[in-house]
Amino acid sequence: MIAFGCVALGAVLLMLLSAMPKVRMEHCSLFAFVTLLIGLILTLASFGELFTFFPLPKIFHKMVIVDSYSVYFDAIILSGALVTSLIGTHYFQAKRHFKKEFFSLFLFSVSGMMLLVHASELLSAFIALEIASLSLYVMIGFQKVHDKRVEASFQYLVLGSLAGIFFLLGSAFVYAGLGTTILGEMGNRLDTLMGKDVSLVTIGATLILATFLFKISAFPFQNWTIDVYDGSSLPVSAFMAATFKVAIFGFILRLMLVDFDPIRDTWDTLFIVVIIATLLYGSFLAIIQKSLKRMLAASSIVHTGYLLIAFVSIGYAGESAASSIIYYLVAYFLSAMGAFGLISYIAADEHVRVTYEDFRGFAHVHPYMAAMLSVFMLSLAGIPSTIGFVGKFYIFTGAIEAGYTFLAVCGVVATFVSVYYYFKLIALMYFYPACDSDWKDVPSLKGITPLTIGLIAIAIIWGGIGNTFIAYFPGVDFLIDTARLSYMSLFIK
Amino acid sequence: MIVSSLFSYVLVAMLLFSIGLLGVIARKNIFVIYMSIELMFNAINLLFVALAQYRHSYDGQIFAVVIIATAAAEAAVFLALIVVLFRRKKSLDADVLRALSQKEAA
Amino acid sequence: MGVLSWIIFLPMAVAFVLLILPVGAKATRNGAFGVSLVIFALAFYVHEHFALSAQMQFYEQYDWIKSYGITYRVGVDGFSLIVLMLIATLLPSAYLLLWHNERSKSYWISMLFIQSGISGTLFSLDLFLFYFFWEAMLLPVFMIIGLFGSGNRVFSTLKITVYTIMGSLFMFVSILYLGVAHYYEFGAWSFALSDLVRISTLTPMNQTFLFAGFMIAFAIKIPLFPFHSWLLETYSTSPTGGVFLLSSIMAKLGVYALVRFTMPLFPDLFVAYARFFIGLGIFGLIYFGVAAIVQDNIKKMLAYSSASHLGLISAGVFSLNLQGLTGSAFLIVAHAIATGGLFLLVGVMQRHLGIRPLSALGGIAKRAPWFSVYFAVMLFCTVGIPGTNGFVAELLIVLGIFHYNPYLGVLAALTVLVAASYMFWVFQKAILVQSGNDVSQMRDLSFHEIVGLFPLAFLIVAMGVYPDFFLAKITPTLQYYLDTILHVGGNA
Amino acid sequence: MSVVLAWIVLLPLCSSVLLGAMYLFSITKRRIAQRYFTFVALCSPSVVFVLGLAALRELMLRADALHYHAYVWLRIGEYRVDMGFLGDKLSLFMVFFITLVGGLIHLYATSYMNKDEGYGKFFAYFHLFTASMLLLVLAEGPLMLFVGWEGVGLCSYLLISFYYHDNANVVAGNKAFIVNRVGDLGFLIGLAMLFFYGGTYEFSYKTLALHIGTIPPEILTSIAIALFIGAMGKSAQIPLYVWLPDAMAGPTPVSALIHAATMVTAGVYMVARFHFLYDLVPHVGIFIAYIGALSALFAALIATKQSDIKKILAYSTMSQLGYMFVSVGLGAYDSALFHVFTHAFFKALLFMGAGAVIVALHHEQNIFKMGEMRRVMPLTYVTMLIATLAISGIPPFAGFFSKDEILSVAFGSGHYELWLIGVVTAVLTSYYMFRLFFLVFEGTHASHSQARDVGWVMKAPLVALALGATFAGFLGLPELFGGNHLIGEWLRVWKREAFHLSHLVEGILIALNVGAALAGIAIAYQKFRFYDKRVAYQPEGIVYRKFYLDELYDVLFVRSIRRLSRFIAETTDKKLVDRVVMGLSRGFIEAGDRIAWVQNASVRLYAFIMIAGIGAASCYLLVVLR
Repeated sequence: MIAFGCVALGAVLLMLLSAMPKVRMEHCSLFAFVTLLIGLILTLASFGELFTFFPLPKIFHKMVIVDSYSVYFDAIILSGALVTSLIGTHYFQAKRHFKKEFFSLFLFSVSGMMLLVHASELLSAFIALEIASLSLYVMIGFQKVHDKRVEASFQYLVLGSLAGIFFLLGSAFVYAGLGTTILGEMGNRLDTLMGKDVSLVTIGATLILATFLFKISAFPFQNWTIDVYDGSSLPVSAFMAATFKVAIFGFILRLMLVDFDPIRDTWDTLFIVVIIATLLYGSFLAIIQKSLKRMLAASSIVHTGYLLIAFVSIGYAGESAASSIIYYLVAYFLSAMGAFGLISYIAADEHVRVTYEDFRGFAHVHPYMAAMLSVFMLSLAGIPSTIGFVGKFYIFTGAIEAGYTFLAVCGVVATFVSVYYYFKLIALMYFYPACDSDWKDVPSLKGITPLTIGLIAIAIIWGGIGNTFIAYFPGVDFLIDTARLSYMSLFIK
Repeated sequence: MIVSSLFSYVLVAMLLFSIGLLGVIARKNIFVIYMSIELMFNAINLLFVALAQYRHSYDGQIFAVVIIATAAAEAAVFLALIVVLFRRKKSLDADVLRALSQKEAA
Repeated sequence: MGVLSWIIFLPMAVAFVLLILPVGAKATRNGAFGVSLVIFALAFYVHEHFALSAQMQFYEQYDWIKSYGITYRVGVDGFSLIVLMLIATLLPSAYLLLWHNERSKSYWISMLFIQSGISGTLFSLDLFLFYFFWEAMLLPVFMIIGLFGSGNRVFSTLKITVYTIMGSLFMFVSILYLGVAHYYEFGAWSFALSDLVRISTLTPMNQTFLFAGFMIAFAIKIPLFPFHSWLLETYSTSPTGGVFLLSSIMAKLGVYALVRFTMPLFPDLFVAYARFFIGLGIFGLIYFGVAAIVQDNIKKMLAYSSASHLGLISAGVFSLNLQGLTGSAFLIVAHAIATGGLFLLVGVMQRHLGIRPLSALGGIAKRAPWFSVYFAVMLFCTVGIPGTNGFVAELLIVLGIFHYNPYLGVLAALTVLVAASYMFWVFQKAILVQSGNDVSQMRDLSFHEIVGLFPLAFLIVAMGVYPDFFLAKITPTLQYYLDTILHVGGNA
Repeated sequence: MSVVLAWIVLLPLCSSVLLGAMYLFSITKRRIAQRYFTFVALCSPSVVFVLGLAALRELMLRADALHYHAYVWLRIGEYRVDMGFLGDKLSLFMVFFITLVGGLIHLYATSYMNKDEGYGKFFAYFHLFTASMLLLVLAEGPLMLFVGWEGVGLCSYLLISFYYHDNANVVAGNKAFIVNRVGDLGFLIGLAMLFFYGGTYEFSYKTLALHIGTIPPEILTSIAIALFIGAMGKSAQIPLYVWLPDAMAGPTPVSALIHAATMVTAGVYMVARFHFLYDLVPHVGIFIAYIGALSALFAALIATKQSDIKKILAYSTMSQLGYMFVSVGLGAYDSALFHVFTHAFFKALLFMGAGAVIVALHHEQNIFKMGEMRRVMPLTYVTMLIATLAISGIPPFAGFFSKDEILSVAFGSGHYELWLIGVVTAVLTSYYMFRLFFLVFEGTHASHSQARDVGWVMKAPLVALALGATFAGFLGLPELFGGNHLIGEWLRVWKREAFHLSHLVEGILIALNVGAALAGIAIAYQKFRFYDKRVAYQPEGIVYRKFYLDELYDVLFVRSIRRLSRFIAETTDKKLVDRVVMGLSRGFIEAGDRIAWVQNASVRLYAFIMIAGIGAASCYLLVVLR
């Protein structure tokens, strides 16, 4: 919670600072970076132990909660934001049109996401959602010079607010049905109502769910994803793809596990339909893309499908499924972050649209970047010795454990379809002679951005190989255990 | 008596909401789309207030207040975007925004 | 860290070192060759200290992912031993033959990685670990074919990758299912083979599905009949080294894994579907063999021929008796040596003459006697001439299948015709007959290559003349498989 | 002492390896003088011959057969196959004449192959052949016999396609190998059945003979037939004979050694070896006898029209083999082997004589382009005359006795039609042999003038074999002439129902045979003694065309299989299997393209989809919650 305060405060301060003429953009990015770093440190301070409490009950009553669960997500979100800012540095410097306010917006949306995982009231959740989203809308449309940006922003704005409206409608129904919107209490009331007609609550909950399905771009709310990711600038889409999803899942898991647990079974069929449709749609659109950005966007839909597989299996294999979701989020976050970041690093000013063809023979000019990009692709495809593989392993295991072998098979099918469009990039990079035309302007490997990306690549490999060789170094097990811990903290009464 | 009144409130709210939905889907004009979204917000406000009245608790009214605030914030962004779009496209037709379609990308 | 771990990780480590160090292709090649020699020494050590029993030996175990009971556990029994010796012998020879072929650093790096992957696949006794290596092994192959292949290589590379990964992903699901079943039955996670075989709660339905999952993966890798369509493009487009690995090692590993994992996990199904798979194998034997006759591209011809032999091998595996199983093990070795040698020789030829159809060859024997002699030896082994190990292997398999079912046995005996019917025409067209084509650029084998091929030729003859010596260490294991795992008498 | 058996096999093997190595060295590095090759090439066979005699002597001295067990070849569970050698009367008899005739042919070959660039290679193959042939006869079990069996097949392939630069030779070689393989397929199946039903754990003739009774008769029949199919292939009987005439593409010594004296008789040997099996299934024996008789007649018929000297001899070989099979089929193994023995001499002699003629005429093989060789090469003339008389069965030459014995067996067995066929064949035989003889040695002089005689190295073996062809018969002198079937008695290690014909009948038979032979000679004489070679010989008719069987085989097997192969490669694989796979992936991508229209960036459409989705979900829930 302190971390949240720090970030929010930083955001406000940065807003004020950016008004000053002598503060330059570098300062702003540095400031944002420092703020996030402090926040992360503060979070990690209380990382790994089991606790839960309501901060400042006098003021907030029970609107926000702090427990190891939310702290865990805080950590992920903050590190995500941190990585984004690190990766973005070069991009923002390369592209002059970014104003200083951008960073305060960035901090605002981060704080909104953090608030979201802390939210313990539908209202506060809504507020957090709106903070995050609104600042994202602006961040997307920030670069007015280009049509795509503005249109993406507009599209996201309209659909996003529509989703928000459904959230409100849903909470209205829930309020009508239960007379409260406080997490935890809703669950208790629901328990007492069991056996009676709870259709109102169910539909309300469904509407709320729909909102979050929209945010994580599941079928049938997925269409915006490809366009908006395509339209927004690369670091922003990375931020959306990786970090926002984490926050959303942070809240929705809490909601599902704690409150709507009694009525979750009613959604199973819906979920199965949604999952299959999501996987199919994502694969179909990913396999036909020529632009890398769009491909990654479409594939992010597929990954949502995987996550939902784990999500639906929570009901029967609660603990392992929840932790597998968390682990997979980390895995996806690393891979996507790396991919987007590297592409944003490579793509020079005039490359608004980065296609497969641009990467023909890339490896022979920039072997290291090509290697890193291949690592990210492999991880996204879930090939062994990358973290993506372990993530998929957990997801499918959880699904089978919950008896959804069929869904696991669907996931597998989607996976080997994905192998095609991920490996196509690797093939293009390596198997063609270098065409030295368009890679003149690629910056050499200097500065903080490539370093970060390299570290991500190493982390991906590490997460995939695990702590086999060096004991006592945080590896696969560590992540899983902490995920389990945070999961447990949800149920402390 | 109360119940029936609640019912009528809900009815009105739902009507407003549906009008808003239709507006979003059916109308081409960006501005109208924006207005119909606002309409839906207000429909939900109405719903919350009515429910609060019905349950004799203030949570719903707090909700309504917060929604109004956030709607205002959204309005700011929305209007700004509309201005930008109008500057660029010289039209308020939502269907001319095709820069992101698959055809464009392919 | 035991000797097996050394065998697995040494090439990988060296590969990383060479990758980072700024050394040229030559140094890398020499390094790779040195490593392969070391590996051979280690393998020989294992062979020498291998006690004559059916038990797993040189056993190692470390925890990997505790939360899911995934362990790193490796071991060797008689069957893996013979494959290990095969690989350890083949690779140095192969390197000697590829000596002048590939002048690129990444080629040899990938070779090293592949060697690691192969050994890992060979030794792993934990299904998760096995799958790990099984998939990881694919990447360097992908690289080699794509980087150094010819023709429409990108397409064929993507094809084989997606195809094989598809297969192995189904296997993956089966593995996970088994793990979960184990968890539900015993309350603890484990993916170790020795634990998974104790699962008793699977319904026949599920078992069949899981079995299918495994079989698809292996059938694609081997390849068995309907799953072979990646074979031709890949073989014809990939470079010598790649096609060598695919044909004489990867495919054999498919058969190996079939015996190592499918047999103990689903003994009943293994017995129940034996007839079907023998039929499939023999069908493949004839189908591919006949298809090979009219091939004009020598690599495609060899691709078909090896597919046909692999059909025979898998038929022998399912024959459920000691003759068949031993024959298959023996043919794995024999055919790996022969086909590997043939592909390497073809590689040498293509280095001199470029890629040519058969009809553009001929009269090579005059210019390259050593080449022709080696070619003839490998060819005789493929055809199964007595005195070569191919003969022993095919004889045993035919006997084994005959014991399983005389009629199938009669069909399997057709192998003596099938191979001869195409191999000799190739020998005639490509090597012997003086045709009008200009083969003046053809050179005879260099010293490296003569030395490199000698062990192979020697093994072919030695194993043909005194097979018992080579079978001594594997028969106990196979006997154990039959008696203890399949519960069918070894000499059914 | 019995280790000598191993050496008999091992020695030629080593020398062949040595020769091969020397040859490779001499063509790649530095050239080695021919005399060194000659030295090795002649040493090893002579030593082997001596060893064979030694083994024979050993066998005479002791009662039981020699037996040497080298090592365990294969051990599968309880099954074990030994690498062991068995030197009983039968095998050592074979060894004796193989090494004898073989040695002479080696000597002949040193001169025939003189100055040939493949000299060393030739002898390497030759020794390899000798080794496998000896393994074939000395093996103590069918499996090792099969090893030798396939080995000789391989060597014959190598030697037929010896001049591989010419396509025809290689094709002939392939044909020989593949047709033999067809036979081997049968043989292998037979072995497998023996192995399977034999119910014995080790696999030597001895144990098999003990267990043979346990096999049910119908299985025995099929085993016997399967094994005999192998014999058909090796010994060029109908229908697997097609390779033998083409096999004449090889150098003449090869034809003499492999395709006349030794390899082709392997089938007869095999049947004799498996007598314990064939004794139990006489009906199969009858079948064999008929196959043999038909082959004999058929080959003799074809031979009457051929013009290529070696092809004529090849067909005559085939027909002589037919005789042998008649006799083995009737259970008279000893007379069959007697014929094998004599045949080895005169047929080798014929081939070598023919070879000499061919050399003298600078590789002319058409007998209608020859003539008057009597003048050029008198010695060859004499020896050839002896051989021709021998094969036609004129007393007192070797062929007479053996053939007569076979015919009397056929008569005595009561299968008169077999006997009749035999007699007719005898007529034809003497006819076409003398046709050849007259055309080559007598008659008017043809176009060639520069013919010159061959050297003594070639002639010496001719003389030696001529002696053999003359006197070998006396080893098997029948009682009629006060002899006592020396070979027959010696070889009679197995039960055989003796057909005791009265001397009168036997005499009549002999008279008939000789009469038949003389008749043949007479016809040949008046047709070809003064044949005018200026009118070119245009043979016609179905007989000359070998009854169009080659063409038939070509259509039936070769072409149809190539068509099938093309069908599989082009159609099934490309259009069916692969199309399914690629079709799936392509279909997937196309479906993606179709779906992509949804992605048209229209906010309203997206909103509509969202709302539709939510609506559907709510409706579903309302239905569920009812």
